[in-house]
Amino acid sequence: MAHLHPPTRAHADPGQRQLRRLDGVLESRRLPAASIRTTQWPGMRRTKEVTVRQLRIVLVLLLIVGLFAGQAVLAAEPVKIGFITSLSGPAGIIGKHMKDSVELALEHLGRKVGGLDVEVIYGDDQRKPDVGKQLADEMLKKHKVNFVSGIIWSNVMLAVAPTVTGAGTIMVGTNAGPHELAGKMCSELYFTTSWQNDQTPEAMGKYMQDQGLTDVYAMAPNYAAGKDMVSGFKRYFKGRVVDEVYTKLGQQDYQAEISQLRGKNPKAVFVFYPGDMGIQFLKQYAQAGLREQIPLYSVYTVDEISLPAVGEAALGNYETRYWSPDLKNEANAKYVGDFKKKFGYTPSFYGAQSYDGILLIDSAVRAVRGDLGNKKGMVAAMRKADFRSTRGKFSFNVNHTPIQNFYLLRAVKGAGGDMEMQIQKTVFENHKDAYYQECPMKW
Amino acid sequence: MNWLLVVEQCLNGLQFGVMLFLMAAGLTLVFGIMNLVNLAHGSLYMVGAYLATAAFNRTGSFLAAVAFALAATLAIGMLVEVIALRTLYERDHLDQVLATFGLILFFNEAVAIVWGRAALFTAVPRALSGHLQVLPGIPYPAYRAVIILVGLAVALLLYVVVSRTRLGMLIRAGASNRTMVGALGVNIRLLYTVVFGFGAALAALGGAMAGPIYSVLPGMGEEILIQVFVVIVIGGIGSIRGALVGAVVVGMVDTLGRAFLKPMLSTVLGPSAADNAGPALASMLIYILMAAVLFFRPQGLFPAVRS
Amino acid sequence: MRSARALTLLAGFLVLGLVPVVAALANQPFYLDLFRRIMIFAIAAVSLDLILGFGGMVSFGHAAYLGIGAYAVAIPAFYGIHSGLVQWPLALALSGLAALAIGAVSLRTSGVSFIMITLAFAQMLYYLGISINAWGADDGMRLARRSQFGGVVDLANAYVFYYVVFGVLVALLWLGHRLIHARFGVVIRAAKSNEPRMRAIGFATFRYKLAAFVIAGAGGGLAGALLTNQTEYLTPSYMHWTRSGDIMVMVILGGMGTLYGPVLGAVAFLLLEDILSAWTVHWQVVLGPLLVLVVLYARRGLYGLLPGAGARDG
Amino acid sequence: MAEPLLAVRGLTKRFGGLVATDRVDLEVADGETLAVIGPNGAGKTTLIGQLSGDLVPDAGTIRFAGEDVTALPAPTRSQRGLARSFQITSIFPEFTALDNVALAVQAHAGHSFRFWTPARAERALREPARATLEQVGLGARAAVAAGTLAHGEQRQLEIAMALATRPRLLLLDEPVAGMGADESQRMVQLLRALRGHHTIVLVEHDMDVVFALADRISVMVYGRVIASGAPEAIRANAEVRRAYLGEEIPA
Repeated sequence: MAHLHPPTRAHADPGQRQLRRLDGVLESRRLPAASIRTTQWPGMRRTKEVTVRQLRIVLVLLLIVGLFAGQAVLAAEPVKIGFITSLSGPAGIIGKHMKDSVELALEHLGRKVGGLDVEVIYGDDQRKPDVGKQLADEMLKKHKVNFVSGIIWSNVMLAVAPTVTGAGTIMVGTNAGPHELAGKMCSELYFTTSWQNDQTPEAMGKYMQDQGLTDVYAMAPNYAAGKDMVSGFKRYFKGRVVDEVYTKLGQQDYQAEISQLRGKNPKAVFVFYPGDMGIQFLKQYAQAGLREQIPLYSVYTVDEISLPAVGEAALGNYETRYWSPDLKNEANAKYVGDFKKKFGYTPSFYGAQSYDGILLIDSAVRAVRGDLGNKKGMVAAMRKADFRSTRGKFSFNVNHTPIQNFYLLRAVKGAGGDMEMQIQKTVFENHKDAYYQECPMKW
Repeated sequence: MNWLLVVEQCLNGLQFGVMLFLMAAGLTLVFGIMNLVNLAHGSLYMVGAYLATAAFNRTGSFLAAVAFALAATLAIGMLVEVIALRTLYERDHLDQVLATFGLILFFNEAVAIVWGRAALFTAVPRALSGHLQVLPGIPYPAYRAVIILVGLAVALLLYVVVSRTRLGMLIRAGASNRTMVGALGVNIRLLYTVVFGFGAALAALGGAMAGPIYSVLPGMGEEILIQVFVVIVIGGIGSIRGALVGAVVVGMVDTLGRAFLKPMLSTVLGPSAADNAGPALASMLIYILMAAVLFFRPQGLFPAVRS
Repeated sequence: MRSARALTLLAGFLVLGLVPVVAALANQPFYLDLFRRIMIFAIAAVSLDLILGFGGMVSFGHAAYLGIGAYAVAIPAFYGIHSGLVQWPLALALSGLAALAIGAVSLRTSGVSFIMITLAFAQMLYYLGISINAWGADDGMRLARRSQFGGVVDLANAYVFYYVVFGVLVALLWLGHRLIHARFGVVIRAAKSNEPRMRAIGFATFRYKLAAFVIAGAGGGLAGALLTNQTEYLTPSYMHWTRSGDIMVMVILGGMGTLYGPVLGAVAFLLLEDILSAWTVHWQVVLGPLLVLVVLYARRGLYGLLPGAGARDG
Repeated sequence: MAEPLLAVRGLTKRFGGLVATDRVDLEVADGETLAVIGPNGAGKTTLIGQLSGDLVPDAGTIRFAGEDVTALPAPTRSQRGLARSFQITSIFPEFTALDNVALAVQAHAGHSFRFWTPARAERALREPARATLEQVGLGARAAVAAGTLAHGEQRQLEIAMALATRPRLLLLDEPVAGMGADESQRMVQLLRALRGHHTIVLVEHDMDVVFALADRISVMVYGRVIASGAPEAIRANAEVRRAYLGEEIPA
């Protein structure tokens, strides 16, 4: 089973051959090209030198193209996984959590996937859908990857997933969960190890409904996900919503909205503020003195990425999530423990999902005994979710979205004095997303 | 309408405006005197925020941290001026935009390399974490009140410096007539470097004070930078007074728009239409304001006199 | 040296024209996608250069037209109208119309104010885009299929699509070449050189500048229409201000005020991005100073480095 | 002629507290050459600016060829037949001398919304331009980039551009400014050849030039016209001598 391959970098030979071949193409093209030019442009009687120089430039340009091509012609044997995430720019921190988790998963697997050598090619989508799409094309066509994985953002996912599945390659999403892909656009070849976007706010809605809360004030950024979150919340929360406020995407100062909120005097506040928006909102909410007065319930807002920056301003905050570092199971203990040891910081759900993504791929390759051409077999294996997930045992719904538990989490001061998320109770057991019935897939 | 709330929102608007002014003052000076479009001004704000945060977390003294950030950013600003920007003054705005766009990329990544991509922990200093009762029923965060005071103090200080001191005379002269200042035998290069460093320090002050309420992370300067451009274009490029007025106007319009536009629209259009149109319109409001101002006064509200 | 430059250009076109052949020979169809995307941005950059390089109008909001063109394809497609004969003219018309409105206000100002107001308009449209739920808001919309041309031209075929984009680029350059030397182009270039003089000899420059602004906007819209077809996806982030910055960088990197410079700039910028980002996640720390160096020391851009580029662009 | 070609009444322009032109009245008859003289800062260039339409007066009217043009912008006035030259040379430096003049021809040859035919191939633009260049003595320099011409040649090019618009009135702002004696002499000859065919308003410091060309002279001091009349009368005018010639001795 174990193919003894030198590290991938050593596979330069075929690439060089490729270059030489391109060179040959060029050589044969040189003379005719020159003669065409002289016949078409009789007015330009220039010295031969110039023509040669032009040809040299053409040659160099084609060589660059050739180099690109050359890179790709490496050994075909190892499993190739293209992992697309945001690595540069403000969102780069999420990408780092994901990438580190992928590396940890590979380490746990002995740098083998399904027993085969593995090569992971990372791509930085810069949070732009068109760049993500280009990376996907590059991974499919140039690197000829067997799986594409990753993707933080719904809009990038909506551009990338159909490209990948359309090319007959398996896509394993490890964060974004747009409803389109859980519903009408679901695909045999598309899996996600995270969730459908709405599941998390649904859990929060359920919890707040169960608590008999009413007079809730809802806030989110003014974009598609923000509105989806609030509507997901309202699917299970049937009490009175005092007001729904949508703020500018990327807004930094929430003082005006916080003043309005105080004016309405709600009993509870539900927010969705991912990333730096969340850090700013939480700090300003605490600074306004509201933390002690009106409890804050949030989704995708307080996590292991934002907690170190927010600190005690998050104290007492409620979140719902399918996973937490303190979730009790063997796989999770190993993941969280080794992660902290290796990278020196606490992993987040972004990381856990990405770790799971690699394990899911491993389970598929293992099931087909390394026969990467056997897509049907791999899909069938993945549908069983037969791997030791950091969230414990779960199953896939017909639309390849996890059916999983959701927990209520609370930001508390841990034993070491640092802030951490602690699981309080289970809100949903084996929760299904709201869109699977729109997915025509049967299995 | 609840008038107490309106008063509170006006305070919020003023505070946001003052924040914008700290950025705008430096930027407009650099515009006015060196005729330089500096997109990287937001990066200096970011650098100031990072330095202040790092120093605060280490020393525990907010004042010392701010002082350190000011001094260090002043030095960094002067260094950048000498290395990269000095040769750009005589170039057209396009070259300046491009080069400073490059500087943004550089600073964002450099900060990420030094401090990592994750947001740094920041908190309001203990002494300022309380609230003031501005009016009965309006508790106002003390820290934000301090921002307003500091901003107004800086405005006053700038006014005194620009109108009463020799440096200020040179600045005013430089803004209206560059060759004349040269004729006075002043070392123009040094003046430029000093002014640029000065603007950088102001940006750093803004960043240092923004740290505890916003998040300190790479790229934090860009969002506010664009708003600051709106401020100085509305105020009139090169004018400190214009920057102050523009900042307060933009701060007020943005804040009041966010607070009251939706309720006002819902009485006209009905609640569901207002839910859709309100936030969209509120986020575009300052740009609409800017377009309107420029339509009627292409030079802005208080154009610097230029001969 | 004219002919040296002409030869260089011809060689450049030959390379672009032969990419599909090389890609096919090397069995690397990815290069079709990469170079198609590069050419699409080249179209946007060439159109921006018309006002920026030739007309001296530093528009920092060109991404707005890219976005409008993209919406002009995606919205009809969303309602089941897939014909490119509807979508593409609509992209040209709507982006031109938007440029007319934006230009009518912006061109009243000049210098820094002009830079900022064009930026502000683009940001306005960006925030509008992310607020419209019916059309995907921030998530954007997926294009069910590429623009249809009655079965005559099938954009689903990567090679056909490549040559369509190639054709559009070549046609645009040819049009641009005619335009900048015709009366209209002379007026635009002279207005950049010395506008008070233009007014003194009797040109009401505003209307010509506005017309150039509209043409550039329409060009940007066309690039946007192609870009949605390329990614089969629409997103308002096409209109984000950093995208305007990117296009501007391409123009200046390649050599503004030249017809072919922006094409070179697009090739260099996007290849650089691709290579650097594969090399390190901190690629922007390299790209940033590189831009500064280009501005400081290679004022005529890459085009100025080509043999025979000493004379004014022909 | 019952009405003068150019009639200015009460023209006033303020910059802040400074009154640059103060209730200026002027009349220029068809075919006449009027020189406007005065010390530095007298408001001469401001006057030209208002006549050409680059500056908007705060008060007063400007009538040109029987029409009130006070509110018309510069390009429209150019179309009506008002042409100007600039005190500080204003040309298109990257374009050839011939291109510069051809542009001026183009400005008055219908609209320029023509996108296809190369302007350099339009004989209707090139031939009149070439003739005008010959007229000012730059025929041999047609293909040279304007920015590389000598200073005196650039001043000649300015005149050529003004002439190429086929103006009824030429506004010349210090046409010999910064010129050496030879160049200056050539310019005077050129302008003398234009006298009679063209109506000219000439702002000039060089008194030799003024007395060589002017039919009438108006003297401006501190924004006001203090005297107008034939050259000899101005030379003899006591007020002018006191207010103006006392400060600046004619060369």
